[in-house]
Amino acid sequence: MELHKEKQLLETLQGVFQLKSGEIKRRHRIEVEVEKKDVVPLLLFVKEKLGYKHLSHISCVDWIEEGRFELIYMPWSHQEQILIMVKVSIPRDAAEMENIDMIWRQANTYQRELREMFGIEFPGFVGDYDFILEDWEDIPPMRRDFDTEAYVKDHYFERPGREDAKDVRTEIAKRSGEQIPDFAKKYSR
Amino acid sequence: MNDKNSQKIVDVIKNFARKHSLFVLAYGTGCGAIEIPATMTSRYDAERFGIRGAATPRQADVLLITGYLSTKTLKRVIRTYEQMQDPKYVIGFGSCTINGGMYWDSYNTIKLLDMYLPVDIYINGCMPRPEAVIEGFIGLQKLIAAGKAEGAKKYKENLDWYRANQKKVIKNWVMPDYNW
Amino acid sequence: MNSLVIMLLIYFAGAILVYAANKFSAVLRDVIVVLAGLLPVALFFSIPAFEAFQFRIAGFDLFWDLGSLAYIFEALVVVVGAASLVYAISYMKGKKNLGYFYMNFFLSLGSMTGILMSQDLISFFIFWEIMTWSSYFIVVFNGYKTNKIGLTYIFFSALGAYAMLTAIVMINTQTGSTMWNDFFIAFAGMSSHYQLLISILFIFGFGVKAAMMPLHIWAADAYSHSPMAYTATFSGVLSKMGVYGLALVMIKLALVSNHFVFSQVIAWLGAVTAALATIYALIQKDIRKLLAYSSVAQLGYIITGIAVGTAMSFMAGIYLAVLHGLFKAALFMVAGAVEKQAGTTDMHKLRALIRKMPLTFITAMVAIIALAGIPPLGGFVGKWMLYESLIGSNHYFLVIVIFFSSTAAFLYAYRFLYGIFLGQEEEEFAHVKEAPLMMLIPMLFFTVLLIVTGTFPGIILGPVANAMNHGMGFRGVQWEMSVLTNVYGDSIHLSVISTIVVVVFIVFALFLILKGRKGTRYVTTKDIANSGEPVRPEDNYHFALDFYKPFERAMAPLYRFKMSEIYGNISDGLVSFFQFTRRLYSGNGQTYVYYVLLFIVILLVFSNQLINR
Amino acid sequence: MMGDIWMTLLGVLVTTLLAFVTGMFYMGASRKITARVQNRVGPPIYQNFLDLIKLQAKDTAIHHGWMQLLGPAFLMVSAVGSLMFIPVLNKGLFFENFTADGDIIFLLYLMVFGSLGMALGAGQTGNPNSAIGVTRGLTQMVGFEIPWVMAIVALILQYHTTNIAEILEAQHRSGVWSMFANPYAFIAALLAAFGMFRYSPFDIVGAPAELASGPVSENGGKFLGTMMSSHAVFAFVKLVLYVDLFMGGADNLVELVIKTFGLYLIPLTYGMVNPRYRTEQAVRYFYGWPTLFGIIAILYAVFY
Repeated sequence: MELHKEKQLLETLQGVFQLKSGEIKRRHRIEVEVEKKDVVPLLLFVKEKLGYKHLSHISCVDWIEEGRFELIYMPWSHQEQILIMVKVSIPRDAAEMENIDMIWRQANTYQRELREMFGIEFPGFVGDYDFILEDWEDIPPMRRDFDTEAYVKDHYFERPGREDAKDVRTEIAKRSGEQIPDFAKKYSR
Repeated sequence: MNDKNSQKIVDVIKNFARKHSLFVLAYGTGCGAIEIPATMTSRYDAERFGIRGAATPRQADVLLITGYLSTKTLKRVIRTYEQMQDPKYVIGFGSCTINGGMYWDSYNTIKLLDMYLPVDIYINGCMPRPEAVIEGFIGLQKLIAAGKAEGAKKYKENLDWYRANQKKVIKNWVMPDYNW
Repeated sequence: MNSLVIMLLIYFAGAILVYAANKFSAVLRDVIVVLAGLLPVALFFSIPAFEAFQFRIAGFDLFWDLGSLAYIFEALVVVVGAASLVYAISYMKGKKNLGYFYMNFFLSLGSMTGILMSQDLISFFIFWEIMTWSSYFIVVFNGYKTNKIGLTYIFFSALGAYAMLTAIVMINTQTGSTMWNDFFIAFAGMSSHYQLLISILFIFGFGVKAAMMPLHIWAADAYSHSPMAYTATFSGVLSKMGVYGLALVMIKLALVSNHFVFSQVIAWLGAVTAALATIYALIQKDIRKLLAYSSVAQLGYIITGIAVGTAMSFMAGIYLAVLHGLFKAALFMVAGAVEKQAGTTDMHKLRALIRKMPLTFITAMVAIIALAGIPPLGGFVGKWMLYESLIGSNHYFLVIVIFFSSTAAFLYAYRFLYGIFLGQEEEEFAHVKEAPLMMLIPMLFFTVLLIVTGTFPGIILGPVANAMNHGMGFRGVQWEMSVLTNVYGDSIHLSVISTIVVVVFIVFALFLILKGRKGTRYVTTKDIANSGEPVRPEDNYHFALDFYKPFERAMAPLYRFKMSEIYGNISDGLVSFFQFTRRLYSGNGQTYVYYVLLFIVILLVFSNQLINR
Repeated sequence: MMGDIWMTLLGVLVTTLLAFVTGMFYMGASRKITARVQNRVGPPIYQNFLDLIKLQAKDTAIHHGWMQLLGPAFLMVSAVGSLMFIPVLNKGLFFENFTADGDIIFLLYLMVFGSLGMALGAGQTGNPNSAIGVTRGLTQMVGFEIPWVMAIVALILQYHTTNIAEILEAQHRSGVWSMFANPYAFIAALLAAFGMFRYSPFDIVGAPAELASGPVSENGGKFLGTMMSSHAVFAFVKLVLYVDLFMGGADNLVELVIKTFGLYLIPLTYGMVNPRYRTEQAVRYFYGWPTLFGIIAILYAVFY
């Protein structure tokens, strides 16, 4: 398959910025990883010079074992039909990232969500505090050290009969004597 | 009118009218709201039982909770319920309101609706089909006719208990008092 | 001594005394204001008939007598004037230059009395000028921001006055007399050019004060920027001097019956004034501005009624003039009370004063019902007579325009009440108290007066019919206390209507209140059904911005038409025209020769036509 | 004398009751017909009575001030008051009430009295939706009043009277209903009636999904019940007025019901197949064809 558009873009980016890594994932999609200081220049560059007008999303992964959050910015170009995944790692204990809602207005919403769900701070970022959770007092719920089940047990009531939370697929199979094939077992808990 | 028998007759008339005239405030939470248009329109036609929509809680008789409630929504639902005028009824709709349903371990949705609001009748299913919804309404009508749909009274009498439960999930409680 | 002269003297002496008393003590000043305001009322209503008064000064005969039409307007002057003065004491408290203010107030009241009693043109014109200047001084009373407004006002007034002066000089050369009556008699014998010119000049002069269509642009700003205590008189009574003059000119000179075009043009101008002023009134955000535009609109009805000139429409016009004086005075007083108590008149800022100022609200509501012409109050009587007379005299498209404006008047009527008194309450206005007693008394007085005149319009119709039968040249004008009859002989019975409306209202109000009172309790306006979201203390969901946006969108073409822009274009055009004429004088002898040649060529081209004539 | 008063009171009561019951049944019928058009069974025809009893039996625990309490009373004044001045049947066949004391121009004004009073009540609730609904309603009123007034002016010019009973008489004398004598006036008035009845496409005032039912959004229980009854009476008032003005009145109640119901079906069926107009579209609609028909009606009445 011809990937010269993607290759060309990757070369351009490598020429301008110091990429920690860069690869073509597949057609329409490349992935680059940069230092924290390079994120805003790179986003500005792709938006203003290369025409990546649309910010699809800002995503976050909690690498609790490595002690970092991985933020993924996803600008998209309607002309080039390419989604760039810009990865950046920030330390988990001092989770702070630069505010980009002046570059893309919609980043406001994503950043509010990140702040609420992961506790990542964006200095200089103004936005209403309560977004989805109201009056949340615990640690941010999307962090992997947040124990959902304990929290639910602690805060909500449970209808008797639902304590075990058994897997439906297995239970039904048990009742009817059906054999679940091995490949299917990994999908049930 | 102070006579006991005539009061009984008035009650019968009132209950008959209440039974056959249910203004539903469809507070469209969760995924169940999509079943309401089907229930109301041509195919299932809930209006033949006197069930029709109401735009604001002031006009409504029935609060229909159509699915899971996040804690943020719960606050608004409680406010809405308290703004409705007596007599008022609550229908819990779908398994999410009964025991959490598929959200049984979600950190942000309540599991048991009847700990926070006095539910008169539950409709189970995920989602209940319009037939089931109408069945639920008819169940409510039977309760009303028998004078047993007294959720509002229960709420009024056990307000402290309900409040304690509500305040357990809603930390920042800034709402007008419920005192009617 | 002659009682007319006494009344005049009271006003003018009051003007001087109050100015002098202000130097000594504020209390003395207020006492004089109240006394000099109320004394003419007592005098006016206690004397059954006024004697004429004649004297000669500087070679001119001056002749003062209160005509039967002038009697109605004089009643309005003394009543509204006295009420405004009483109101002013509380309203103007704490302002500077009060001696000056009251002096001008009394001067304008006195000059209006003078205008109404003048039977000769000289004293009429002198009093007219005093009225103009004294009102001008009050328009600019509120500081230098009002200078431009005052300038527009005095510019138009001066234009009107010069037109009137020209007309008076022409009359004098034609008849050799300065009496109104001689002029009325001699008018029929004048040449048609003179008839046309004099009537146009007079209508121009009076039209300025009556805020008729192309001459109205001063009105909205001047009404809204003078102190409200004076505006009650300014809009309620002073504008009626223009109406009085128009009535004299239109009816006495038989312009209506003999000059069809005249009456049609003026009637249509009145109707267009009403329609356009109404749609401008309903997009205003300042209540004073809203009322000012509404005044212009109401004057439009009055002018139409007078210009159509049948017995009934004339009666409707004068009745509306009197009633407008009453309810607009009450409304401007409400605006003043709100301004005084809440500190603003901006409807984008005001919120829900109904619980703080209930009596003011009742006054506003009654006056607005009268304004909107809703039965059973007085405005309805006037509107009814106007419609019936217009239909009866075959002005069927005029009646549609008038009806449009009167329906659209509901919009600003509601906006006025909602903008000030209804909607969601706001912390900022929590401290607001009911207006002081001295302000409430005149307001409630008007409320009662409006209710009474609505049920028994005969109180006003009687004198009007009297004036029409004796002096205005109508014959056999009938009136009844509370029955109105149109040209087709159909009648409506106002006392029955009032009874039904009041009884049904009370029955259902009792049903709702008595039955609801037991279980009903008051909750604040922040406790609203709002999708469950409790309204936070810092939020306010009051709806004030772009109140009638759909109406504006629907009526967009009408809003593009602005008279002030036309005047702006005219003045720009004049400036460029004068610059062009300046360029003609090039200073070069050759150019002048060309001009002469051009002139000769033009003469030659048109010579045939010129000579054949 | 005493007998007169009792007779008058009886007339008032009977007429109001008739108007109320008929209006309620018409509203029920409208729901039923709408349901049948949409291929539904629909509620029973007496459904509105049940709604009304329920609303009256409901608590009304709160109010936002005394103007809100009085709002429905204003509406009732408008509805019952107008009813008193309209001849229900032809002369001498039914209670005359006060038909001799009012005329049609007066009725025009009395009929807007209620909406303005209701608007004040709605304004006091502090709900922005109420005020928005009111402004839309008033704007729409400025629209439909113009063709309606034109039709009335045409009738007045044609029959040289403003009294409704006299207009009825005149139609009987000439033997032609005015809807045939001046069809343009009838068309103009009918198109205006679409706005007056506030069925779709002119139902922007109380659009439930958009404005949370507009002016009545804070009113439940007794307030809503009283408003509902006044709407029923008012619907009857408007229909009888149209029948009196354009269809030569009625000789008995059956004829009245047939005529009014036939008339009622027109805006109803027109509404069923139409979406909703925005306010300014509605106003422009009324200033289009209806106003043109109004002008033609006036010219026809003058020159014919």
